[in-house]
Amino acid sequence: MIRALADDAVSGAATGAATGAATDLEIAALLWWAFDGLLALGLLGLAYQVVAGRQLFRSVVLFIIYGLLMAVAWARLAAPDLALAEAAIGAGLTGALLLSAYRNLIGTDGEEGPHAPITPPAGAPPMTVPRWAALFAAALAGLLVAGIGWVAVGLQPPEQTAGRLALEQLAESGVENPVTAVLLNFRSIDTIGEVVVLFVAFLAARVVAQELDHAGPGDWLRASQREPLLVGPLIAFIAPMAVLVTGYLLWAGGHQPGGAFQAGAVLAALAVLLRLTGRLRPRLEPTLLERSVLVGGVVLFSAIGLAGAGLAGAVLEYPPGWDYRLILLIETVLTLSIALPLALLFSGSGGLRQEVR
Amino acid sequence: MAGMEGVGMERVMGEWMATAGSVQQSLYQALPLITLIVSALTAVIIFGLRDHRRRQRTFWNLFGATIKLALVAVMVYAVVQGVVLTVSWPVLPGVTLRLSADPLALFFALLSAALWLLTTLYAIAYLENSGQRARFFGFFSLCVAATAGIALAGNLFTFFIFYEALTLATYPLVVHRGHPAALAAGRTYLRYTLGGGALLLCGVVGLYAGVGDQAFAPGGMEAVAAWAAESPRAATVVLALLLAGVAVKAALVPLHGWLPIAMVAPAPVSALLHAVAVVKAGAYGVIRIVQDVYGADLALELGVTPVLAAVAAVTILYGSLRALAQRDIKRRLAFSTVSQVSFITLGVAMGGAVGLVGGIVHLVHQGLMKITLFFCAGNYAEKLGIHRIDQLNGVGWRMPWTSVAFTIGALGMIGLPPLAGFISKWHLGLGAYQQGWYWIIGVLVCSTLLNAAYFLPVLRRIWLLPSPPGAPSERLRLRGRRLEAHPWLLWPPLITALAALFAGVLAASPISPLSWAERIVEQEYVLP
Amino acid sequence: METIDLIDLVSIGLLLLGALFFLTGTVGLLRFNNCFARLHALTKADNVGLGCIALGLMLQAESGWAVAKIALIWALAQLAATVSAHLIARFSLRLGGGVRRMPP
Amino acid sequence: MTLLYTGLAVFLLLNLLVGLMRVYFGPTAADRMLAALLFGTTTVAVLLLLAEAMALSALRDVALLFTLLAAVVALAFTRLPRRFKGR
Amino acid sequence: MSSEFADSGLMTAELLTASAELALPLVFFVPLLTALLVFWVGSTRAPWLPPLGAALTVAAAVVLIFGVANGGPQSHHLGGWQPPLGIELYADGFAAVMIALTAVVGLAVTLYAGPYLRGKGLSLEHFWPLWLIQWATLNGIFISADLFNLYVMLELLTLTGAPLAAMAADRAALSAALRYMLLALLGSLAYLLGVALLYGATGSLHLQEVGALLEADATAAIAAALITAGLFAKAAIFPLHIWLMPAHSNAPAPASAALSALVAKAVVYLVLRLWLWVFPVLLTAPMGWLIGGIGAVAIVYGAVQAMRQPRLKPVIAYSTIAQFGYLLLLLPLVVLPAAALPAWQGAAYHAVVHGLAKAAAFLAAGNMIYALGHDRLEGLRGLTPYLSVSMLALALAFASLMGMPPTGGFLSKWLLLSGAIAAEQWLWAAVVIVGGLLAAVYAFRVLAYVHAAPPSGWVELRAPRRLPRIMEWTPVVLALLALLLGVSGMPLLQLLAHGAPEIVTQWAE
Repeated sequence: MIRALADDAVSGAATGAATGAATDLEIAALLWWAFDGLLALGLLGLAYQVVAGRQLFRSVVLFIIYGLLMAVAWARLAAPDLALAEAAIGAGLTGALLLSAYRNLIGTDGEEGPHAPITPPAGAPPMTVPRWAALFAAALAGLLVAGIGWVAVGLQPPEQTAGRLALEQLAESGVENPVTAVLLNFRSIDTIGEVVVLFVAFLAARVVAQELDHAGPGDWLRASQREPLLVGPLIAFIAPMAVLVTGYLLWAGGHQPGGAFQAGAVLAALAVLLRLTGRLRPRLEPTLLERSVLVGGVVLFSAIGLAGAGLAGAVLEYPPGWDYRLILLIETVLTLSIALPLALLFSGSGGLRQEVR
Repeated sequence: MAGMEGVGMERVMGEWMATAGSVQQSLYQALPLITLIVSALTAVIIFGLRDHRRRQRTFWNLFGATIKLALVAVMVYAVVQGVVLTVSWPVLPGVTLRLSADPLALFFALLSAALWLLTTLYAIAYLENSGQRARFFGFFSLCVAATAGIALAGNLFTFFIFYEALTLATYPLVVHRGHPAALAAGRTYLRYTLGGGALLLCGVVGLYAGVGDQAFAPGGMEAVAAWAAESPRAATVVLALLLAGVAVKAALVPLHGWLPIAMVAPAPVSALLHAVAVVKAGAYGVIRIVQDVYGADLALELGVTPVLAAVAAVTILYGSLRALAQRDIKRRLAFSTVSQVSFITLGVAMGGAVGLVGGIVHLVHQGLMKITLFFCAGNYAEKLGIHRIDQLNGVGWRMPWTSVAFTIGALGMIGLPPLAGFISKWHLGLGAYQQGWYWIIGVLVCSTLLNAAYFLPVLRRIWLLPSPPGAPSERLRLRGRRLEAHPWLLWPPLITALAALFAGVLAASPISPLSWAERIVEQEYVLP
Repeated sequence: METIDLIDLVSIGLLLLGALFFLTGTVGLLRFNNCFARLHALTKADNVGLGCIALGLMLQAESGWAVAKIALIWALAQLAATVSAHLIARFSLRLGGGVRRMPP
Repeated sequence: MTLLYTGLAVFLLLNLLVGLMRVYFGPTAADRMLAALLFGTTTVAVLLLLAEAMALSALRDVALLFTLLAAVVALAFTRLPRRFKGR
Repeated sequence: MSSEFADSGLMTAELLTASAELALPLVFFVPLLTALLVFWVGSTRAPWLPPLGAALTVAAAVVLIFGVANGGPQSHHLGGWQPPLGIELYADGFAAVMIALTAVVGLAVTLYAGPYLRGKGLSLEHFWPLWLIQWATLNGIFISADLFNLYVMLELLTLTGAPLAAMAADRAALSAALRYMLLALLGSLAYLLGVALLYGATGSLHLQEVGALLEADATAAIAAALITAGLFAKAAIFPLHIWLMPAHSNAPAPASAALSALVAKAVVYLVLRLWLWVFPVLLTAPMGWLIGGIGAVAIVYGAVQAMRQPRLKPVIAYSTIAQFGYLLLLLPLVVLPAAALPAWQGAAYHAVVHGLAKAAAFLAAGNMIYALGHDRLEGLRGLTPYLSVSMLALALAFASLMGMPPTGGFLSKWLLLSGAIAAEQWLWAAVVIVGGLLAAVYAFRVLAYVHAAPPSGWVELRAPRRLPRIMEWTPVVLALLALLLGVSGMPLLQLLAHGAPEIVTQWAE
């Protein structure tokens, strides 16, 4: 049926203005409705399979696909900033991380292939929930979702919202992209907090990895003896491209979707690629440079913010006329401060060094 | 600049002088607080000393006890001059912590301070070789600090604070030996006292919700009278809660169960518990609540005091009957305490000036006599290993001084004229006659007979029955060795026994407890 | 879009062709019986499919900058698909699997 | 034209969802990965179409990121251990 | 000269009051930047840096508290943007009181952690940054007036708390920390969902604005339910408490102290702040009863569980679950005119006193673990001479937890109880009383072991390890502070009175 609809649409388009504008709009609405419905159904089904599936590897792959569809969903919600972030994180980091985690799981448990069912580790209590409890929880969650949906549909948009204010005062923020304006000017302390979250996640991974000695000498990601033929040229092309794209996203953030988070994620994905192909090797402790990068973004941001108390009247306020330049400077450093902990988190290591080949 | 500084200096000096004067004045005013701090500080210093620092600890112990006694003496002097020293500061909005050295407070404070000194002497010798002495003496001091706080409390909130602090400070003393029986006794003790504390807390909060923050007022708070007129039911319930709360420590039947079990504690602790601290805190609380919060008339009007008197009477008879059945010396003494302390409650509950005098004076008399008895029982146990009554045969001739003290205490308890106990009972009986509660006279007679029935056989064994052949003491005597306890163990009971004797014989003298009690009642409760 | 010029027509044709290739790839993925055959069907189909769609969109793009970007995307996709297909085929071959079905 | 873009996007999405069966049934890990790669490409195409249909040129950047990073997952996949050879 | 002194004193006071507005962001940024600096330099190279940072943080906190005490609530608009658009930092009396608590406990933890972790052979390299960031986050939660910013802070709180709990280097600690993190993240999501609904309904994220604009409709109800449930999971309020005991009892002692006294407390603080400032329209009597009922069950459940633990740290951890119940009792009482003020004061007071006492108890337990190598209660018999100072601290802390006079815990109990009785809420009065008695049961069970004689035939195999002096005295000082708060509550309550919620002050006359 949808094929027919699509054909209709095609023919409608082909014959130009033969059909009335109203029909066009109606068909378009129907098509969008179909697209969104399919997307939502697909997301729901995928989510269910990821959680409820009995095969671990299948769940991993399904989760990667789920990431793809999420990016499309963000795109449909006209949130390209989020779609960008989802693309960089989902395609570059999450998939690789899950596959590596999968490798570690079957590595520690031994004789299990990619079809191994999900089993709790030996000695752990069985993770079964009584049926009535599960049903109760499901009913409760369903009720909650229904309630939220009902409430959200009936919500009257308030006359003045912070978002609208942000658009109104965009001109005073120094940048043209409202998202960047919110992140680096209107609500910059949230951004500081989020970057600290990344740093803390890195520290947390260090605490755990150190105690369990996972980052020890048995480095499973060691480059294989003979690298597949095409990997070299691929890296040689992608690496400079990725750096270029990082710079592009960073620069674009000022006036269109993009910015430090997306750029940092791309850079981190590049590091993951290099790590996967053995061009970067893990190191136990971060070097001074790595430590500087890890803390640099927050330190710079906070320092400029605190200086604002003296130079501009309030903490985190930019001196008049300097806002664009300072935002760009902060974003540049933040990109590095975001990329490095992500890359180190993937490697499960304190630092990285270049592999001499 | 220099000149100005000179002027400034002069001014500072002048101000300083003035300040110094006012500081002196306020220090004097703060004496009740300082008294408490002295005891607490003694405790802190002792906690900080390591266990083997015996001499230092002894010094601080005696130093603290002496200073405190001196401070109390100063306050007594002040009150004789007609000055009631009062300290108060706000703790919460509408709630103040108030320490007030009125005559009744000093009556109790002086008793506790004096007996603390003696008990400390005794305890130092008694616990010479046991472990954990730092902890013991630290809590010992805290215990007395809490008692002083109870004595000097100027309102119900303050009273409650120290009443509960006393529970906390006493627990480590009860379980001091640490064996399972001691721990079990500690549990029982807590069950009763914390439960009672909860009841008391409800009552105190209820009273504060009803009338707000009021200082103790002789003859009852006016606000309470107004409140009771307005909502008599609430006032009655609160009074019942308050009395039930203090009844636990005062060991009124059926809330007395902890007292005999707590006997596992070392003798000085028992002495302290029975004569000065815990039991007396309860009895003192009864006096304060009935006389200074509600006033005897209002309490009678609300119909609570007759019930209280009945409970006290039952307790007197019950305690005596139970004491009769005990074979263990300390347990018999413990039930005797249950019985004797209720005389105080009885005196308060019956109302009327004479009965009240009997109750108040018994606070001191019972303390003196009972502490004597416990000291002696401790000496018997310590020196001869005697715990049961049937082991006492002929002990009088082996430990004559101890036994003399014991005898004075026991006879006083019976109420033999002219000993202290007689004075109390006489006033109680007179008060009952005055009030027309004749049944109380019957109770007094019964109790005296019962007292005689459980104390006289003990005295007979001590003095008249021959000691068992082959007792170790016989051999020692043949070698001409002294048999008596260590002087530090011997002098405290002798002193308290003498005090009990003089309190009775010299009751008419102006410095006797009786005169003081009469003065309190006259000044505070009758005239105004 | 009052009138339909040649560019639009070409563009529409390319887009539809691309969609067809995608359909082919999906059918191949579902219907072919072993891993290598599926690989064969899929990589070619989807790359040509993406190529056609990219080309179709390039014709409609508003600026040279957009054209370049789409071209870059296509080029990158070609490269990535090539390498990925190679890697997976290699992996599958080393596993000895693909032809022989593995128990689920 | 917008209608065409939208229709094609719906069609491609449908393709993708149908293709999920291959991921579900496998049977080998490589099959699943293959399907995932195809979906990557499909998503890129969908995003390109959406960029036109919704007049959101930033979506092309999203597509760019996907293609740029498509190889990462494949590489991570082939870094799985050789141990299940012969199973 | 004395007048000059007085003048300079006055000037200092004015200066302090004026700098308070600046101190507001500093209580967040100073520990944060110190943490980053410590990481950058490396803690082995500059062991003096963390204490210095702690001291500076305390200094900023003192300036801020002084400012609130003298000049009323302080506010700072970050970036110069007005609230609906920008984020406001706002410190009223409640926040100042909590910041003071955090400063005291934080300083104690900082001083204690060094010797403890070194002595247990654990690395300080990651502890310092994590702990200092946690401190910054705690202060951030107390002063942030923005719902989304609070979400960020909550995330940071969880992410710093979990690794601190996992630091004990064993599998039990690790799995406990993971469980904590998963449940807490779930809580964060629920909170975020609720915040999104609130934003959708009011168009603002600013606490006071949302509170003013919110109407008692279904949106507000669902948002409140989501936010409360999410925060309950993070704060280990009764049915969602399962993570707390393993996480808090397996963590290293200073981390346990921080987690129980501050981290979970900060979340409960947020629950109270949101209910009193944002959701007062929803706070009807049945709603109060519901939440108060949860608190009452928590009080009983936590105490009963604490009675049955064979180890010391689980006892203290379960006690935390019970003690948080008292804080929830505020909500049923605050709607009643007669009870609102004392209940409000009592809950805030309880938060502070519990923090001090709980930190003291955990640090004392840490001393036991340090000296004996374990925290089994049975093993305490006869060993107290070695630990007498620590056990004194433990006893004092327990006295405060069970609300015995003359400790601060008693005053909070008094306030709650007098509120309940004044409003004739016998049930809540009974809960307070019974809770105190139950606390006494588990507290004295521990103290009985402390006083117990060694078992017969007991031979000392290994002399307990000697405690560093600073570790020995830190818990005592904390416990004494809890005691000192029992002598007079007036300073704290006067500070608290600045900017009390309207739901409390409306009955004032």
